[in-house]
Parts: sequence; C-alpha cells; structure tokens
Amino acid sequence: MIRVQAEPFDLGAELAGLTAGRTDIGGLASFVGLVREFAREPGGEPAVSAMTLEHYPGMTERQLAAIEAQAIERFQLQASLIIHRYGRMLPGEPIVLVAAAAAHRAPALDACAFLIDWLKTKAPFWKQEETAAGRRWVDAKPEDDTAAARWLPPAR
Amino acid sequence: MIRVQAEPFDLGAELAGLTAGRTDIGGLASFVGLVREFAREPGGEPAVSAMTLEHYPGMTERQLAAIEAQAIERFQLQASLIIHRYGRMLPGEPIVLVAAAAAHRAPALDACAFLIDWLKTKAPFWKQEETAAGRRWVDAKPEDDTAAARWLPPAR
Amino acid sequence: MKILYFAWLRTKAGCAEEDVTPPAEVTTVAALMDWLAEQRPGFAEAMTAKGVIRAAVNQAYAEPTDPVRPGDEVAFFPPVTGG
Amino acid sequence: MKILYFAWLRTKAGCAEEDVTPPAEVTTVAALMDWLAEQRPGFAEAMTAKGVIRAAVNQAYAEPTDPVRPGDEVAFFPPVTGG
Repeated sequence: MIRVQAEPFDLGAELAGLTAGRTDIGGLASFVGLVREFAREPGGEPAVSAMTLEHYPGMTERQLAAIEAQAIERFQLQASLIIHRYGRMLPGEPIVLVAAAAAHRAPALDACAFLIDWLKTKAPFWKQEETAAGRRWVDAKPEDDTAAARWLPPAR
Repeated sequence: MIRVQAEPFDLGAELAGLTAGRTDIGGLASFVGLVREFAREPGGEPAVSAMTLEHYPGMTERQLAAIEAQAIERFQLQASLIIHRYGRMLPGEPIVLVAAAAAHRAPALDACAFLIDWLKTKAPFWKQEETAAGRRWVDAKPEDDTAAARWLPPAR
Repeated sequence: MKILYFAWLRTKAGCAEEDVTPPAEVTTVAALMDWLAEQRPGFAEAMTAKGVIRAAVNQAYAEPTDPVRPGDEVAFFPPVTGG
Repeated sequence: MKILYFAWLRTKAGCAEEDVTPPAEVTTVAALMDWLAEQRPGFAEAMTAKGVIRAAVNQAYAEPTDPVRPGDEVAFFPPVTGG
C-alpha cells in the first residue's frame, strides 16, 4: 500500500495495521525518515528551522507503486507500506515511512533498506530547507545513488 | 535501553518514545519478530499453536546491554531500544523489538540488522514450539551464525 | 503539449506549468529541451548551470532520445531529494 | 558452586539448578562437565547426543578451558534460539 499525504501519520497505528489479525508474518522491518534541525555537514550550514517537500502529483504515486511492487516480488513480502508526506514540516516531524513484512527477518530487513534507497533516487520529491539565512533547495547526494546501485544486478 | 518482560509491548508507543521531543534524529529503523503459526520449513512440520520462550535471567540483561552498547558505539546511535519477551505467546504476538535512531539512514538501518543478528546468536533465549504433535525445542539455525558473522571484522 | 517544471527549475523557468505547441520537427526530449531553452532564457540558463536536468514523459522517467508527441505531459526537474 | 541447566538440557539433566561441591582438581569448565556427567547420566547423554553444549560462568560465555572456582554460577545450555 502507498500513500502520499500532507498530514503527519501515526507510526504505531500504521505498523499495527500491517500485522493485525495475521499469523504468517515472522518479521516486520520499518524505517522512518524525520526532519533534522541540524545541517547535514558538521560545522557547516545554519540550522534548519523547517522543510518543505514539493512533489509531482500523479508521477509520485506511480513511482511509489512501482517501487513497492518491485520490493514485494523481489523479497516475497507478505505486507508492505510506503507513506510519503509533502508540504511544510518542522524539525522532529516524520517525512516518510517504509515498512516490509515477511516470513523471515532477512527479507524484511533487506526490503526495508531497498524501499528507502530506491525511493530516495526515484520518487519525484524535492526538499527545500528554511534556515536563518533563507531558503535553499537541497542538493541530491551522490551517496544516495551509490546506495540505490547496490540493489542492481552486478554488471556483466 | 533494554527490557526483558513477559507482557506484550506497544510498538507505536515504544518507537514514539525514542524520537519524542528530539530534532537531531534523521532516521529510525526498527524490527519486530513475531510468532508464526506455520512451521519454518515449507511442506514440513505441523502448524505452531503457541511458543514458549525460556531465558536465563541476569545473563539475558547483561547480554542485551552489551549488544546494545556495541551498536551504539559502532553506528553512533542517538537512541536505541531492545525489548525481548519471555514466557508463552500465541501466533501473531510480538516476541522482540529492536530499534535504532541515528542522524542518517544508513547507520540506523545497519544498526537495526546488527542488533537482531547479534541478539539471535548471543542472547540466552530458547524457543519451545507447541504443535498438534506435542512440544519441541527449536534448533539453532546455522544461517543465524552466518548472519551474525558478517558483522565481524574480516579475518586476517 | 503540457510542460511542467519542479523545484529550482520552476523558479528558473519562471512558471510551474505551460501549454506549448513546438514545431513538428521537435520529436524528442532533447529537441524539446533545446526549443524550450530558446523560448525561456531562464530554462536555458538552468540547463547549463547546475547538474543534470531529469525529464519525465507522461509521468515516467525519459531519456533525451525518447520521443515526445503532441498531447504528452512532459516534466523537467532536478535530481530528486525525497525520502 | 551453583549449576544451572536450560532448555532441553534441563530436561536431560533432570533439574534446573543444583548446588555442587566438585573435588579440588575440577578447575575448568571442561573438567566440571566431565565431573557432572559422572554424577548425572542424563547430562552425560546430552553431552554426546545433540549439538554442542554452551557454557557460561558468572553469566558470561565461557570456553571449555576457562576456569571455574568455588562460589561461581555455572550454566549449561544448548545454542540459543531467541529473537
């Protein structure tokens, strides 16, 4: 299941919903990304006072659905969930949730990492940070491409 | 923080407690292990109707605290939690929760996998399954040793 | 043809969305970008200024050589930074 | 010296916990296991029957060559299966 929404989400309720009434799930892995007050580079940029996420309505849903479908097939998931927020958020607020449930722990953990790595480089979202010095668009990080690339089949 | 308890835990409340009031956490990864109704080998054993976890009070707490301390240092965690239950549980009930919060997603995800892999081979718990055919102690799985070994430094 | 711009590319282009009718010889993403750059100096600047612009045709990622047709929805944006 | 048995080793040993006073020459985990096997046929059987028995001295994992002393808490158990 995927959801794109402006509102915050209730992590506990979302995760509970994935396993409720089921007895075939052995492991549930999840990842939540949150707005950090401090800048990404130590000693560098001013503190972030808010973050606004822009997205591409329509394409976002398609991309998230495609990412989830790949994870379900690749890791044989029994349940999965992606929630991604857009709009303005304050430090400490959750931005994104990915969760994966499987019979065993390894595929659940791997799928969780796959979902967030893949989403980071494929889902059409753009972050704009607010600091005391003004607003700035966040640059894409090369290490995100590296993280996503480890899920590709080895080159021949 | 570590806890060893017979009672079920409230996943949402536990995870919310890790990030509440904080603005320095960029990622929160968690894993929950649950009792599965079906046997581990497909086509094999009869369905599991209940599971009882025995543990070694005292040593359990020491081992979990040691495992958590290693994860905190190795992955520079900002918050972490291990809850492990003992006693009798029914299919669908949670057995264990590990959670790791860090500034960035990679250490949070890696720490979560490290915690559960390490715990599986070091924490003194033993599972006994109840099936229609009676009770049986669960055998340790070689793949758990393999999973734990990937966190060791490479042999010289 | 409907053109969408996102993030800092929207600011550069000066608009979020526009309907355009490029000449018939504009049949690829690359040709469309060149033609748009002629129409919008800000977009031309963005194309050379910073990183690589990504494109999507009808909400799917597209390469410069991929075709564009009248009626398509074509989006241009910087590398994504969600999650 | 306090001895603890867990999981199927407890069933085999026939008790969960016992206080023992081994002879003075029993100074290692391995020697203690041999001595216990003489006292408890079920424990002897378990030692050869199935897998490798793990030991802990004062709640820390111990190797067969590690020392045991009067007053220690020594536990024997099968490979762990928690998580």
